Amino acid sequence: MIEMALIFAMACYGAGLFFNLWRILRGPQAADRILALDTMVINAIALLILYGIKANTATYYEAAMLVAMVGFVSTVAYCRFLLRGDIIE
Amino acid sequence: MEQFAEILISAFLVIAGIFGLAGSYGLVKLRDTMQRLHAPTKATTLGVGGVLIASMLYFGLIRQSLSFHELLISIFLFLTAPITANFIAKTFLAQNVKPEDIPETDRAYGWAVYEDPPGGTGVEHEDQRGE
Amino acid sequence: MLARRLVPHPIISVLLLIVWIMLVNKVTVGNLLLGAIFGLAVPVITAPYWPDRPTVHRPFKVLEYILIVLWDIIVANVEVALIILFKPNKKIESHWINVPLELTSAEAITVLAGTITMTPGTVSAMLSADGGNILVHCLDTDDPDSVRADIKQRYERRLKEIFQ
Amino acid sequence: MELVVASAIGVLTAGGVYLVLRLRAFPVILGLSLLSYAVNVFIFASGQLAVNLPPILDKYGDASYTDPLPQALVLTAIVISFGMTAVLVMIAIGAFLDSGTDKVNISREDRDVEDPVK
Amino acid sequence: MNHWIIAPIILPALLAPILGYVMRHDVTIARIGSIAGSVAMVAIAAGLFVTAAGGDISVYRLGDWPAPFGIVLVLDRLSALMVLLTSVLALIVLIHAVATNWDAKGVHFHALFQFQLMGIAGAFLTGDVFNLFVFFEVLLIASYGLMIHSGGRARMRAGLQYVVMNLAGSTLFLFALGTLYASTGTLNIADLAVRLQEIPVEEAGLVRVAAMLLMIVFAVKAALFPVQFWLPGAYSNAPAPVAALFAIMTKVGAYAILRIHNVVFGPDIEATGDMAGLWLFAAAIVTVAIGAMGVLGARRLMPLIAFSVLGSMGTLMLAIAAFTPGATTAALYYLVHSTFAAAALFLIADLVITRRPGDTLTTLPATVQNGLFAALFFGAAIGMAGMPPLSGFLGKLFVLENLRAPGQMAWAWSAILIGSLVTIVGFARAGSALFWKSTAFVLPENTITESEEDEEVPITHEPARAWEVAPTMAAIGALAALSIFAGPAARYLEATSDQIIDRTGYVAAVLSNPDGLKPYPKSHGDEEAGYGEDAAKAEGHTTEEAH
Amino acid sequence: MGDGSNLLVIMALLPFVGALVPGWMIRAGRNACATFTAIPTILALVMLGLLAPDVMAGEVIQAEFSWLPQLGLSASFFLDGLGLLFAGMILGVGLLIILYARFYLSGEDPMGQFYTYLLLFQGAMLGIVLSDNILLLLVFWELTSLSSFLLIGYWKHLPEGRQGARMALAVTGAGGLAMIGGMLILGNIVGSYNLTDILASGDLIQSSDWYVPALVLILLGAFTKSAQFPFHFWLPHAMAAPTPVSAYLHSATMVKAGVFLMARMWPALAGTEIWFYIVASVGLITMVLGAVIALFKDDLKALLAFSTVSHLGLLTMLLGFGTPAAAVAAVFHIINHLTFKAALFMTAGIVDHEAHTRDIKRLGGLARLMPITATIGTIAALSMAGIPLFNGFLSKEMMLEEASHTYWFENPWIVPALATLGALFSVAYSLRFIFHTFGGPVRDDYPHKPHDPPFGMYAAPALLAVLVVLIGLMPFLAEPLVTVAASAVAGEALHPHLKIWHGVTPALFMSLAAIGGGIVFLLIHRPLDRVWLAAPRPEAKAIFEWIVEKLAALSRWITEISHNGAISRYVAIFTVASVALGFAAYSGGGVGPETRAMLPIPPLVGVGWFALVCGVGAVVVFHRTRFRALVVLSIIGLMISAGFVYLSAPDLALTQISVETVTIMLLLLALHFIPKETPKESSGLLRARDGVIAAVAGLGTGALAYTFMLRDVDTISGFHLDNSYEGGGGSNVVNVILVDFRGYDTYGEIIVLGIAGLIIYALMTALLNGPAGRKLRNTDFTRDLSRDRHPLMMVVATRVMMPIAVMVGIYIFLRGHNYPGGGFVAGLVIAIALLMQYMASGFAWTQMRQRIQYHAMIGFGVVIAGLTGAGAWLAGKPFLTSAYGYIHRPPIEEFEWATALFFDLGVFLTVLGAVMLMLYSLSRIARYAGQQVNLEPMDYDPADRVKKREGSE
Ligand code: NA
Ligand code: NA
Repeated sequence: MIEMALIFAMACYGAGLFFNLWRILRGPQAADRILALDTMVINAIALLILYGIKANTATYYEAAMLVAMVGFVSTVAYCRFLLRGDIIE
Repeated sequence: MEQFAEILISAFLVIAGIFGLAGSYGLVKLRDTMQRLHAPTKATTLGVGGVLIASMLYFGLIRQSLSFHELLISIFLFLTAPITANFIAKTFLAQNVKPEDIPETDRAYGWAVYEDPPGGTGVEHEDQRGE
Repeated sequence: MLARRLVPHPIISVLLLIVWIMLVNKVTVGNLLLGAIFGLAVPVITAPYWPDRPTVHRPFKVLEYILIVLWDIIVANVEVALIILFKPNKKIESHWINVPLELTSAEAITVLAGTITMTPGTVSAMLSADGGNILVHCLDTDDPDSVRADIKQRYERRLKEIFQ
Repeated sequence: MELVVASAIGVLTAGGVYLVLRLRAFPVILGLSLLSYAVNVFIFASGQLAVNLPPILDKYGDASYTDPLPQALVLTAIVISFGMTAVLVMIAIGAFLDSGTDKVNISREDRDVEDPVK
Repeated sequence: MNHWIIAPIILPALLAPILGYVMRHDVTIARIGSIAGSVAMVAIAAGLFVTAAGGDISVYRLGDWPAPFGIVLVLDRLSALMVLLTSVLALIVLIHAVATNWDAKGVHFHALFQFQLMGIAGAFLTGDVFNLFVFFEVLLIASYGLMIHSGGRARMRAGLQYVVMNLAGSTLFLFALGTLYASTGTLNIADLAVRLQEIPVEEAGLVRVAAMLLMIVFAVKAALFPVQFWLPGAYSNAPAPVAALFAIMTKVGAYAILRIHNVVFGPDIEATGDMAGLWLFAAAIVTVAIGAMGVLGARRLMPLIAFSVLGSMGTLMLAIAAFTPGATTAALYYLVHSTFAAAALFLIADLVITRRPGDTLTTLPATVQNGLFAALFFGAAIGMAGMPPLSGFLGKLFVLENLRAPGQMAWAWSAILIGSLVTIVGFARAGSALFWKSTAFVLPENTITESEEDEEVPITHEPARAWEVAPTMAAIGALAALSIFAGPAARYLEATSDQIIDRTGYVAAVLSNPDGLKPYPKSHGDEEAGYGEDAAKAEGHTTEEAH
Repeated sequence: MGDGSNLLVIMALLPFVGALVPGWMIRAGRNACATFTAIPTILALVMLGLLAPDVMAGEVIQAEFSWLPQLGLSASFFLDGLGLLFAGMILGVGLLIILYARFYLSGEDPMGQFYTYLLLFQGAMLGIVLSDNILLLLVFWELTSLSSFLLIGYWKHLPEGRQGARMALAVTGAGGLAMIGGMLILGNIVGSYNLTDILASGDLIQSSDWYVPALVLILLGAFTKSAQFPFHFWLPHAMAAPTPVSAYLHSATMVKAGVFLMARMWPALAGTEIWFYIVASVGLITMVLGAVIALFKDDLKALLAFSTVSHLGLLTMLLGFGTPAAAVAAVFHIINHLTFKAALFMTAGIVDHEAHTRDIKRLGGLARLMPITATIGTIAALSMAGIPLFNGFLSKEMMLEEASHTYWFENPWIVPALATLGALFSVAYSLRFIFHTFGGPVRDDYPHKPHDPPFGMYAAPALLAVLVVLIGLMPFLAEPLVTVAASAVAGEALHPHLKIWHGVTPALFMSLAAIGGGIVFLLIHRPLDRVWLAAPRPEAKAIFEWIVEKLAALSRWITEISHNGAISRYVAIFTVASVALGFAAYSGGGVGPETRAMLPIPPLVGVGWFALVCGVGAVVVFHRTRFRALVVLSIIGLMISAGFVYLSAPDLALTQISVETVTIMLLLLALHFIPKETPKESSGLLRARDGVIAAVAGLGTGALAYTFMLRDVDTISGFHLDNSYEGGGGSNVVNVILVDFRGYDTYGEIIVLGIAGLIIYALMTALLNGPAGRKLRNTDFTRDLSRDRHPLMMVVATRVMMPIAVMVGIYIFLRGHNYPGGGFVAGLVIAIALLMQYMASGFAWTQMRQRIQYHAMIGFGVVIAGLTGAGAWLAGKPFLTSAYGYIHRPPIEEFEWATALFFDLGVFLTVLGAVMLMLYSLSRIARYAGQQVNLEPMDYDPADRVKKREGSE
């Protein structure tokens, strides 16, 4: 049963990746692209965790954690670039 | 018990999947940038939350190895999601929206994107005065 | 004063101990000890970046607030998911809402803004230049004023109790 | 899976080469980044592709593992190319600030005409 | 185990951070430290040279891991020679840089310089192809820093190109290494040599690609056609003393081909055959031509020298491409010679062009000490052009003498001899314009001041002090010494060349792991023993660790 | 080796040692300089005198030293009759020239330099004639080219001097290089480069297939050096040199080197038909041509120069005849030409020196004003004309005699007729030299009133004139020398008899015809001259310079077109070459059968692949909008990291994702300073070309990877898996490889990072101090869309996240040895955390609270890693040998330590320091560019509002 649910969840997030990708490529606003990229990162985290459950290992958990951390930082950096030009003024 | 755990975990996974998909779908479906901003920051957060809880439960109940480091990722996401949304919103506002198009603050100071904070924006650095 | 220098943020230290345990994912005496050491040491390193530590007056109020927010988040997600999935775009009526603040603590304002973003159909878009207002974007409402009142009542009031 | 990885390497290489052949420093840097992705995956692939066999020894089991050596090589390569990219970026800034152009090609005029800083 | 083997790497690696981070505020202390380090480096290199001269190949197993699993350093005659050459050249260049105050024109010169030495020494000593890549990168990145030292418009843009080209080269290096590992499963040079012997040509497609790509990578470093384009721009825009140091950098490429394409992909290896030799030969011919034409056609002194370096690399590669003991000996002789010749030219160029507005070969008033500079330039130029009495002439004869194979001789001889002539004419024209014509030339009063103001590099009219001239003289002196002591030098180089070509000896030395190494092999594979204990194993039969 | 050998070697080296003297003695004055310069030459002459008796007795003195035996090059000298003759000439005339030059050179000329070059030349020349090894001979041969280059260009301010020097160098240099080829072939035929061996192997050489190439190449050397047609043109232009140089090099010695070489190689090369037809023909043509041109030269030195060309042709022709008698004639004429031609050059020099012109048309009547000079000049010129009783007559008679019975392609007339014609012109120009310079009435329009010079100046030519007469009257005096020399040339004992009267021979009539015709030509010189001037004829110098200029221009064109600074094209060529050669290499081999089945492709992997491909496509498509390209770049990094996770490489994923982030930061920081858009400037064609190259490269790498992924090989990593835990003390094999098995790579890698940090810092400093600094200050880079720089929310969130992130960093660091993680990732995590802090509160504010200097951090990192590695030395183990162990001490149940951890600490510090130093440098540039600096952690703290309100109340 868990297997089925996992596949369902993965399919959902996999489909989500397509939507994110669409929005990143499409825009139209820079904000849209950043937003979509940020969402893609979060979806990727979910997929990593799902994959960890499927593979029955906790080894990939750190990757998810790191992705969460750096995803945030790069989103802020992208925004700051657009807002201020210099990201660490 | 095992059965119950499986049902519980599966439920979380399915719910998480639905929310995750909804969030990403909203990104495509909704009309303008500010609306789209609502979708992922909420749906995805709960989606990932569901996944994380499912993972905790899975390792705790099925694998019998109590796991709570998933919580850390949740903390991270909960801490960062509003900031991210805030920045993206400001980016959108700064690039696309004039101050007239949004409500006024009705106070001495206007919105942060358009107006300097009390006391200005810092001082000159020694570098600029030449070496 | 020395205690303040050595343990600049007791709450953070406790939080870090918890974080450590979460990281190593195994509760042992050794890990607790190590976590405690790092929990004490790390804030000393990072203390310069957090000069004025906030004071939290009512710990139980914090718990109450967290629970309320968690519940609201779940509700928010369902609501937004429904709007996204089923409501035609044309019928979605978005609004900008100016929320004047009584909170003056930076931490409190941040928590409030975060709460707004995480809860039903609202995103806090920005503050005013002096931190006295929050600009909120509401995804779909026909009564912006009630949303504002809700925010002030449900969250700001509680945060005021906690932080001031 | 091998086809996926190989085609990814090919696509990354092609994109990288195309951008490296552009005329401005920035796309060239982007291209080099793509090339560096490509080559990292390439080296990684020189071991065996394996799913869920990370080379983290299980003290108690007798599991099989993927080839760890290419991974270590890729790590070294990633770090080195990061350092290189950083230097390249900085030199690109320097070249732009000094000469007022971010063209990578140096034309005859650039060499002969010594235009003072504007 | 002889710990001195790693000293040429560790010494600068520890000195450089201290220079860069502790002594960065005091140029005098940094100079003392840097020069002291370089002197020590020469001493160590000389010691290693003596050690290796006996003919034993010493292996240093880093981390106490047996080859081919860990990384080894290999000290043989070739690596000892290259390290000694590097350290002597470095000392000469360093003194020049200090005496002419080049080092103070930007920050971190000495740290980068020492790191550069570390990288070069590391590349020469390593016995592992991936480690070779790593040290290539170390020496390259340090060279980027030195190349753009003190900045300036033209230098910055040329530096950008230099970096881009080398990054492309490094990427190809990695592609080659990936292919090599995928097709052989090892990275150790000796182990590669063993495994290559086993690969039949019908299954050698992948290793052949690896061999070829590696050759291109090394050719980029050695500036061979068609990947030589970067060199003139880079060398002519680098600070001249740095360009002088770079004389050894092209040799790194030459060294790598000498090493890898003899030991691993030697011409007698069935899998790769004489593939490398054929392509190298053709490329070298064109390179000689390009170098000569560049010298003849140059409008500026620095590119002229850079092109002469190209030409010398072509000549060197012609000798290397023959892959015979005699030609290899000649190549080594020419390698040593051309290193000092290029350095001497760049150093004298520096003395001259810092005293005149730019390095164009148009006529400008003579600089101070015109006669002295002319004499030094003459010496360096005849060294590079291969005229007696300096070592270039002997080197050229040596190379020609050893390129007699049918199909090879006509091309190689024509290229080298005609190339020499064109180079001689080019140098004569340049020298005549710079040092002779200038004596009859007086610039109108107002023009000189105007052009000086625009210059990014201030011009000095001070006569060069003894210390400033000494390094150039030392480099030319090295050419003279190499000529006078050609016999003893060639004896060592002959032995070196024999050692290079004797793959068996190299493999035996590297793969014979003495007892007492750390990991007590829980043997890898089904065969009981670990890896080749002795020559017998290395020499011929398989090391099939069938898994 | 006997005493003679030692003496020989010392003699050969003396001029080189002597060359050190003048530069030093010039400080003591010009007389001292000249005197001391003469001493080495005198000493050498004395030594030659000591050796001469043995040589005259038929002995050959030899000396040999090993030089470069691997090449067959040895420092071997020998002195035989030919060598004795030439050595005597070189040293004897050299001494006279030193004397003459002392008076000739003016006070402004740097005399020290002159004598140095002269002695260098003398040494080189002496080396040529004494070498017993043809490679050694080549060394000296090229040295004469070089030293003559310096001597011709001695007056460097004169364009003719510079051009003449370059032309001489180019022509003789070219010949020299050809000769190198010839000599190397010759040596290969014989199996030895020893001249003695070669001279003994004439038959072997002449029967070899390689004889003709060797001969032609060697003759090229000889002809260019001796100014034989068609290489004769350089010699007259070398006359721009000071007259002592012309007299020494271009009459007496250097130009004779070619003749010497032909004489020297005579036993080995001469006697064949091809030798005859090449050498004799070239000599004959040169002789006639030189003589004709000489008649029409108005410059005394040019006249003499072409006369020299003609006489060299004569000598060449004689050697070409290949008969012993011709050899005798050649040797004798060498001596005679030396005496009269050197005297004539010096005479011309005296005239020039006194009258300040060498133009015959402006001279005349000098016999009355400078009788001594006129006498000397007349004697020498009559000898040159071949008038009886002077020595020139004797050898010319011998030449004509030989010519008279030489058949050229079976024609008996051509050679004698042309030889007579040459002699005729020789008479004509010689007489013109006499009569148009010294004869006629005294003029009143000399540029300078001429007088006879001081004794020192005419002593040398006078001595030579005496010799001219002496030999002319008593030829038997020269007989012994001619005998030994000619015997050496012929390689057999000859017994010539030199006499004045040979009886009534064809030569006598030819001689008379020449004299008579010569007088007639002189008489009709004026109309002839007009015809000559009117006739179109190629100007050799112009042609030569045109060729060189065109070649230089062509070279420049090719060079600049190919090295035009277009790095894009360089890289394109590099890529194409790599793919093409890689493919060529591949097709020479094959691949074995596939040994591995493909892994399945789960749908999710397909999605990731699709996203990756889209990402790459988007980066390419968007690359002009730079920011957008950066955003999509993130997709690629994310997908690759996910791929690494999926394919069992968690360490790679961690590293990739964190490096990716820092890289994006760097690019964003950089983008702040550079244009935000890339203009569209490459043409469609160019884009298509690049597209094709890119596609081919992509196909190549993809196919390569695909090929090897399906084929297993046996790798060494089994050992790493087996020994990681027991030998390296860690269960994360990748990490153990990084810090232990291949820790040395990692050591290099962190040094790369450290250097990167340094370079960026250095570059920043250079930029700010250079013109870019000025520019920066005047440019506003700020986009400044938003007025809030350090928003409160970000600041607060960061305050909470910072410590957590640091904690994560510590965790990742500590576990790296056993689980994914390690120093590198930890360093990046902390760096990213700090970055977050910088973004939140700004660089200035954060930096103020920063206690550790990044420079120091890098330094510590590198040093700690290095010292950890070196620590193994204490245990007598090699660098980087690790140790590890376990501590069991409650309550910490099992704490594992490994020295590798310290090494990893070094990695950590270096990474952190380097990244932060990079950011610091970039931020410093921004601040320099007129950016405001914040003193508070956030733009505005609302709490201040309360405080202010309370304060005001
Ligand atoms: Na493979
Ligand atoms: Na690492």
